[in-house]
Amino acid sequence: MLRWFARRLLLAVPVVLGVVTISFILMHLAPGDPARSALGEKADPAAVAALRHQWGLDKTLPAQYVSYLNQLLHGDLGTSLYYHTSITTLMAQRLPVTLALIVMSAVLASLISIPLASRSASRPNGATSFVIRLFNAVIQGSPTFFVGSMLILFLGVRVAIFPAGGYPSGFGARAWALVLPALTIALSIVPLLVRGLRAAMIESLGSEYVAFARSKGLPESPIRHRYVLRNAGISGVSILGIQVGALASGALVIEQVFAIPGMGSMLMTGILNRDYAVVQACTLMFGLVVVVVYLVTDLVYARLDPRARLS
Amino acid sequence: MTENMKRPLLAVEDLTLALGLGGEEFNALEHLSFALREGEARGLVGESGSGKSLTLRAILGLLPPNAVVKSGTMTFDGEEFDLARQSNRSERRRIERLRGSGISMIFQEPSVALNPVIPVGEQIVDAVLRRDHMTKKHAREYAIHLMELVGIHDATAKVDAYPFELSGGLKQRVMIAAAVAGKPRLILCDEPTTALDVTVQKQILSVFTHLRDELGAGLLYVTHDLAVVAQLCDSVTVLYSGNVMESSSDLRAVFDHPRHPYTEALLRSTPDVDQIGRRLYSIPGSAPSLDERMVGCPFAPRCEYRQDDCGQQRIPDLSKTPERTVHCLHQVEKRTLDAVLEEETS
Amino acid sequence: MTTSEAALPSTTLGLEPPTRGRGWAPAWMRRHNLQLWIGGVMLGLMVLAAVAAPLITRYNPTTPDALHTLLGPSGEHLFGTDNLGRDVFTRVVYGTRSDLTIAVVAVVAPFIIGLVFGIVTGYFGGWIDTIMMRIADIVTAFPFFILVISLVFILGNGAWSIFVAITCVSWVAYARLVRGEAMVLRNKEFVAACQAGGISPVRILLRHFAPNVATQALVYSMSDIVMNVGVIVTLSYFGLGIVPPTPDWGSMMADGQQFLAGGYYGLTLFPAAAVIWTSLALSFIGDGLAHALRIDR
Amino acid sequence: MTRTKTLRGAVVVVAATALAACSSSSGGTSTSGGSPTSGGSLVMARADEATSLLPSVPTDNASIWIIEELYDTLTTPAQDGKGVTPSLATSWKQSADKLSWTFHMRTDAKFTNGQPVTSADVVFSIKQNQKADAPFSFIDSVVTKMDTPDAHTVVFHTKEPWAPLPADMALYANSIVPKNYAGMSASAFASSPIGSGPFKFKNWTKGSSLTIVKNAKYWKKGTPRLDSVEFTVVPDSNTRSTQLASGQIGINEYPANSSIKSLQNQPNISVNTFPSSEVDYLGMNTRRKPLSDLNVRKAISQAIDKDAILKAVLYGYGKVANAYLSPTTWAHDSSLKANTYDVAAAKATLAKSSVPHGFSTTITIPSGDQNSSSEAQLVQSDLAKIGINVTIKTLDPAALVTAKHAGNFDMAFGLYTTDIVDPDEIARFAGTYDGGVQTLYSGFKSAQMDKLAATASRASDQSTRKAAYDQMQQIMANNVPYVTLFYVPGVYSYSKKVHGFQPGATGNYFLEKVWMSK
Repeated sequence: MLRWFARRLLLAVPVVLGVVTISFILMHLAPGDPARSALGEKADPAAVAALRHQWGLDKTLPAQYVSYLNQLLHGDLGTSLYYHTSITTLMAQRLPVTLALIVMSAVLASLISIPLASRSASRPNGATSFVIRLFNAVIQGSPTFFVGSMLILFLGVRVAIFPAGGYPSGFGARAWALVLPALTIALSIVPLLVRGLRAAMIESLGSEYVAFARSKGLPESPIRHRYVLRNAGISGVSILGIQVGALASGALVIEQVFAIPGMGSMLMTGILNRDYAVVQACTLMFGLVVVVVYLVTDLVYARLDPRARLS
Repeated sequence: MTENMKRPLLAVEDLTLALGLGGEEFNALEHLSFALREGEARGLVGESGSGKSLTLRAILGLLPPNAVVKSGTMTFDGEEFDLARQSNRSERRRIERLRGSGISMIFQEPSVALNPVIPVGEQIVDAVLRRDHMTKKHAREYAIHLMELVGIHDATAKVDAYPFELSGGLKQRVMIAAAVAGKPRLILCDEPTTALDVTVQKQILSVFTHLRDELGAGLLYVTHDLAVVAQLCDSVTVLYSGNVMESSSDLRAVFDHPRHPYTEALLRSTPDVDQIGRRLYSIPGSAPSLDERMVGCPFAPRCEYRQDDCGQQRIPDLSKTPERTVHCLHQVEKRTLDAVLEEETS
Repeated sequence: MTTSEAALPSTTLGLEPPTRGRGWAPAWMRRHNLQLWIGGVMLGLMVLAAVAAPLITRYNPTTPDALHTLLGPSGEHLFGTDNLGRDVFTRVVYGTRSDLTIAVVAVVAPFIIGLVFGIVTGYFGGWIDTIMMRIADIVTAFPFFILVISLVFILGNGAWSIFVAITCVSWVAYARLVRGEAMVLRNKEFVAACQAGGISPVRILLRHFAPNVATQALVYSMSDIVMNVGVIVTLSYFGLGIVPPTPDWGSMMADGQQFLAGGYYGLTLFPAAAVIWTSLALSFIGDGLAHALRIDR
Repeated sequence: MTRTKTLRGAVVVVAATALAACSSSSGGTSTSGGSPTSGGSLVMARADEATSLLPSVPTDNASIWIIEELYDTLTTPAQDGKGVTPSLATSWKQSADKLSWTFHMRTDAKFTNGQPVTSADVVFSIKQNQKADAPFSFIDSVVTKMDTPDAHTVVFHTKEPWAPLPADMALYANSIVPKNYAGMSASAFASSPIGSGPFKFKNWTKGSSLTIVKNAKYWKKGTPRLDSVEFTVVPDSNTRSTQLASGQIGINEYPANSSIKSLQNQPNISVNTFPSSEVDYLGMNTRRKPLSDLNVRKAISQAIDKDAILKAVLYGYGKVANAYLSPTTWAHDSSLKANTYDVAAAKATLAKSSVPHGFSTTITIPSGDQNSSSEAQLVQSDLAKIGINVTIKTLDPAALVTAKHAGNFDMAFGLYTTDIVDPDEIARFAGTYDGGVQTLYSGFKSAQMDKLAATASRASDQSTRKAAYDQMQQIMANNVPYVTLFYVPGVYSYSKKVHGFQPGATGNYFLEKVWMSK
C-alpha cells in the first residue's frame, strides 16, 4: 500500500511540474508589462526599468523560469499589485475558504445524489425516475450563476433561511453562510453524479454478487448498504474526484455571486485588475488543488476497493 | 433415500416463465414440473439456453427484472408458494424467508458472485450473523470452521482475504461455505464447476459428495455434463428449450434406458473413458433461440426419430410410470443405450 | 493522473442486460428513439427561429426604445422589453445566433484535434502514448473554467478568444475518449488482419479507426456543446464574453439580474429558459444518437 | 483632488458611472428615530475593497473613505461641500502678503496610542504627501516650507498666493499621522495604522472585511456613538440588496439604480441620495481623427439624448449636466447653455465637418459594467442616427485605464469627483492639460484655460474667482473635449435602524455622527 502510494506520488511529479510550467507560460503570453501597469502609464521609463529589474523581468525567459521555480520552492507566490501585499499571505486566507467550499459542495452533492440515484435505480422506469431525470437535465442545462441567484432569491430573501451571501466571522456563522453557495456548486455536479451512481447501482443490483447475497438470505437493507451502496460508492468517489475541476470552476463563479472571499474571487479580482501575479498564483493553486484531490481520491479509492492497490 | 412414498422436500409444478426481449415476450420455460425428496440429489441437465439457471432463480425469487412467471407453484417442506405472484410483497417475503436456511444456491462464476470489496470470511457468515445475532468473534470462528469444512486448509489465513486474492477453486469453495452456512435443507447448484479447471472440478465435486454425506442436504444440481450427474446425483431431469424431456427418480434407469431421443442423443455425445475409440455422436443442428420456438416437441427438428405428428401439439407425459416422465410420442423403447453405443463402436 | 475506472463486474447471466444509466429517457421513449426526435424538433425550432429571426419578429435586437422600457410580456412584446426598451423575445431569438453558433463551432476544432491525437496515441501506444497522455493530464489538472477564463484574460474579450480558449482546453476530453476506443479497436482481429495484409497504418487508421471511434466522439460532442453554451454564457455574465450590443443570453441574464429585486423576472428567466431549452434538446439528441448507434450500454 | 473612480466592483459593477441626483431627500437620515443612543455595530457592504490605509498612498474611494474615519485632518469639508470647517485646526489665517497660512491647532487631540497631536506630526504628515511617489503630492507642491512656532501652531509658506490651502488641508492625503509613524516602518504602520480620528483600526481580512472600532478618547466629546463599523466587500449589487433586506448589513453603498424603486417600498429600508461632486462624461480622444474636428465633437454632443440615458440607465437619479463643474461647488455656472439634444442640429453640425456623411469609431467600456454597457448601447444608437457608426469594445477595467492613459481609445465613459471643497483642483483636473490626465485623457490643450485657472487660484476674492471659473466652463462647453453627461448623487440604502448617516459631497461618511436604534 505504501509502495503503491509512493509510486502514485511519483507519477504526479511531472504533472505538478507541467502545471507550474503552464501557469508560468500563460502569464508570459499575457500582453502588457506588469511593471508598467504597476507604476501607471505616466511613470518614468527609468522607474519602470528599475522595477522590471527588481522583478527580474529583464532576464531571459529560462532564467526567469528558474527563479520562478526557486521562488515557489521557498513558498513565495509573488506580490499582488492590487492588494499591495504578499500573495502567499493572501493565499493563506483564501485557499482554506475555497477548499471548505469545495469539500462542502462535494458532501452536499453526495447527500443529494445518493437518495436520488437509489430511488431511480430501484425502479428505473418508474414515474419518480422520470422526474429525477428531467430534474437532472434541467439542472445540467442551467448556468451555475443562474442557479445561485435563484437560490439567493428564494432561500436568502423570500424565505430568509440562509444569509444572502457574504462571509461573516465566527466558525458557525461561516459554515452556515457557505451552505447556499456550496449547494449551488453541488447542484452543478448532481446530474453527473446521479447518472453515474444510478448506473453503478443498477449494475450492482443486477450483479451476481447481489443475487448471491440474497440467496444466502441476507435481508434487503444490508444488501443496499453493504453491497449496492458501497460498490456504487466506489465509482461515486471516482466520479467526485474527477469532478473536482467542475467544483473548482463552480467555486470561481459562485464566490463572485455570493461574495465569498476565496481563491475564485481573488482570481476574478486579479483578472479585472490586471494583477498578473495573482492570476498566475491562483491558476497554479487551482491546478495543484486538483492534482492533490486526484491523489486523495486514489487513496480513498484504494481504501474502498482493495483491487485498486494491485495496479 | 429411495423410498418413493416419502413426501417430496421440493416440488415445482407447471412452471411457465417468459422473458421480455426488445418489447416482446418469449417463453423460456414451459410447464416445467419436477420434485425432489429430502436429501436427494437431482441433476437438472440441458444444453445452455435450456432454462436450467432460470429454474433455479425462479425457485429462490432471484429472477432478472425482465423475467415474468406466467404460472407455476412450488411446494417446499409442505408449504406452497405461488411463483406467479411474486410481485406481491408478502408472497415475495415468504420465499425470501426460505433463503439461506431453507434453500441456498451456489453460482456458476465464483469470480463475479462474490462481492469484490468485502473479505470472504465476512461474506460467508454475514447472513447467518445477522439472523442468529452472533458475536463478531463467534462469526469469525464459524467462518473458519466452514472454510475448513469445504477443504480450505489455511482457513485462518484466508478468512480476511478479498476474493481477488483467491484462486477460482478457492473462491468456489468459499461460495459453497457461504451456501451451507445457514444449514439449508436444499442447495441449488448452478453449474458450479463449469468455470473451473478440470482438476479443480474434481476437487469441488468431492466437496459436494462430502457435504451431502455430512449435512444431509438435498441438491438440485444444474449442469450440462452428464458425467457429473452420474457421479453425484440420484435422479435426473432433462431439459430442452425450456421443456422437460425426460425425468426420473432413478438415475441408473435413465442412463441405461433413455426413452427420450434427446436423452439418448445426449448420452451418445458424452465422452466415456470406458469406451475409448467410440466416435462421439453430435446432435445435428443447434438448439432453437427463444424466438424460434414452435408448437409441439421442441426437439423435433433435430430428432432422428422425428415423425409428422411431433410438431402438432404439446407432448404430454407418456411414461406411464409414476417415477418417470417422458415427453415423447415415439419413445426409444426397443434398444438399450448400450446396444446403440456398441453399434457405433463397431 | 486520472483515477482508475471502477472495475465493476458485469453480469454473466445470458439475458438482456439491465438498462444502464446513460440515457435518461424512459423505456417508452427509447423504444422508438423518441428522444432523438424530440431533441431534434426542439433544436430544429431554435435553429429555425435563429435563421428566420427577421421574419418572426419585427423588432431590431439592438435598437433601444426609450419610450417602452421594462414592459411586461404582452401580445406586442411576447417576453416584454428590457431596460433599454428592446424586445426581449427578439433578443433571445437573435441570441441563439451568437451563442449557439460559437458553441457549435467551438466543438469542431477540439473534435478534430482530439480525434487525431486520440487515434494516434491509442493506435501506436508506447512512448508516444505516454508523452501525449501526460500532456493531456496536465491540461486536465486545471479546472476547465479556470483555464478558459485565464486564457480569455490573455487573449482579450470576444468570440474569437472564447473559441480559442475552449479549443485549447476541451480537446483533451475527445482525445481521451477516442484513445480508449482506439485501444480497444487496436486489439481487434481485423486490425491484425490488415497489418498482416501489409496495409499501411495510415490507411488502417483512416479506413477503420476514424469512422468507428468518431461515433463515440460525436455523441460526446452533444454534451460538449451544452458545456460550451454554459461557458459562453458564464463568460458573458462576467463581462468577458460577447461584446454588447450583440444579443447574448449570458449578458442578458447578467443585465436582467439587477431587475430581479424590482420584480422583473422575465429579463433573467427568458434567456435562462433558452439556455435550458438548448441543453435539454442537445442532451435528448445525445441520448438518442447513443441509442441509435447502439453505444448507450 | 479628484480621481477617477476606476475599479468599481469586480462583477456587477454597480453604480460606477452612474447614479444621479434629483436628490429629493438629501437631508440624510433625520433624528426621527428618537434621541441618539450609543452602542451598536454597523456593517456596511461596499462593492470595492480598500487598497491601503496609509494616507499618502491610495487613490480609490474605498480606501479614502475609511482613512477619513481613522485620521483627522486640519480642516474638514463641510457636509454640503461648499467650504471647510475646523477639525484639528481651530482657526487659520492667511498672512498679509498672502504668501503664508497660519493654522492654530486644538490641544486636546490625541492619537490612539495616547500621544498628543502636535505641529511636528503635521509637518511629518504633509512631508509624506510631498514625496514624489505620492499621487497627491502636487496638491502640497505649493508649500515651500513649514514652521512650527509652538507645539500647536503650524505656518505654511506658499510659492504664490494660494487661496485653496485650507481646503487642501481637508484632503485625506493630508491626514495627520504620528511623527515617524510612531517609530514604525511605513509598511508596518500601514498594517496597524494609528490616527486621532473617531475610530481606530481593529483588523482587516483582505478580500472580505475591515473592522474599525470606537475611539473612546476622541476629542469630539460624545462621539462616535457606534461601537464598531465593519466594511464588507460584496461586489454583486444584488447580493448587497438582499443582505440589507435580510438584515445582515446596515448600509448598502450604491444599490443598483434599477432596484431603488423597489427598495423604497420595503418597510425597513431607507434609500437616500446625497449630493456628490461626481460628474459623468463621455470622453473623446481629440488627438485622433476625426474626433480632432470640433464640429464632429459638437455634433456628437448634440446627438446624444442625455435625458433618455438618464431615465433608462440612471432611473432619473441624477441631473443632465450643463457645465463641467458640478453644482456642489460654488463655482458651478447654472446659467450656462450647453449643447442640447437636437438631432437636426447635430446633422447640420456634422455636415460642416470634415466627415459630413459620418464615420466609424469605437467606444471602449470596462467589462462587466452593465451601466456603461447600457449607456454605450444608447449612445451607439443615438449616433447611428447622424451617420456615426459606433462599435463597442470591452476591456477589463485595469486595461481600460491603461489604454486611456496611453491615449489608446476613441471614446470612453468616465467620471470625476473631488475630495477638496475648493473648486481649484477640480477645475484644473478636468479642464487643463497639465492639471491631471491631459484634460480627462482627451488631449485637449488650451493656454487660455491654464491662465484662467492660475488667476482663479491666486485671487482671494470670490467674485473674481467665480468670473474666471464661469469663463472656463464656457470654454469647455465651446470646445467639447468630452461630453459632460450627468451630475450624479451618492446613493445609499440602509436599514431604518441607522440614523444620522449623511455622507458629504466629497464622499466622507461622517460616521461619528451615526447611531443605531435597537
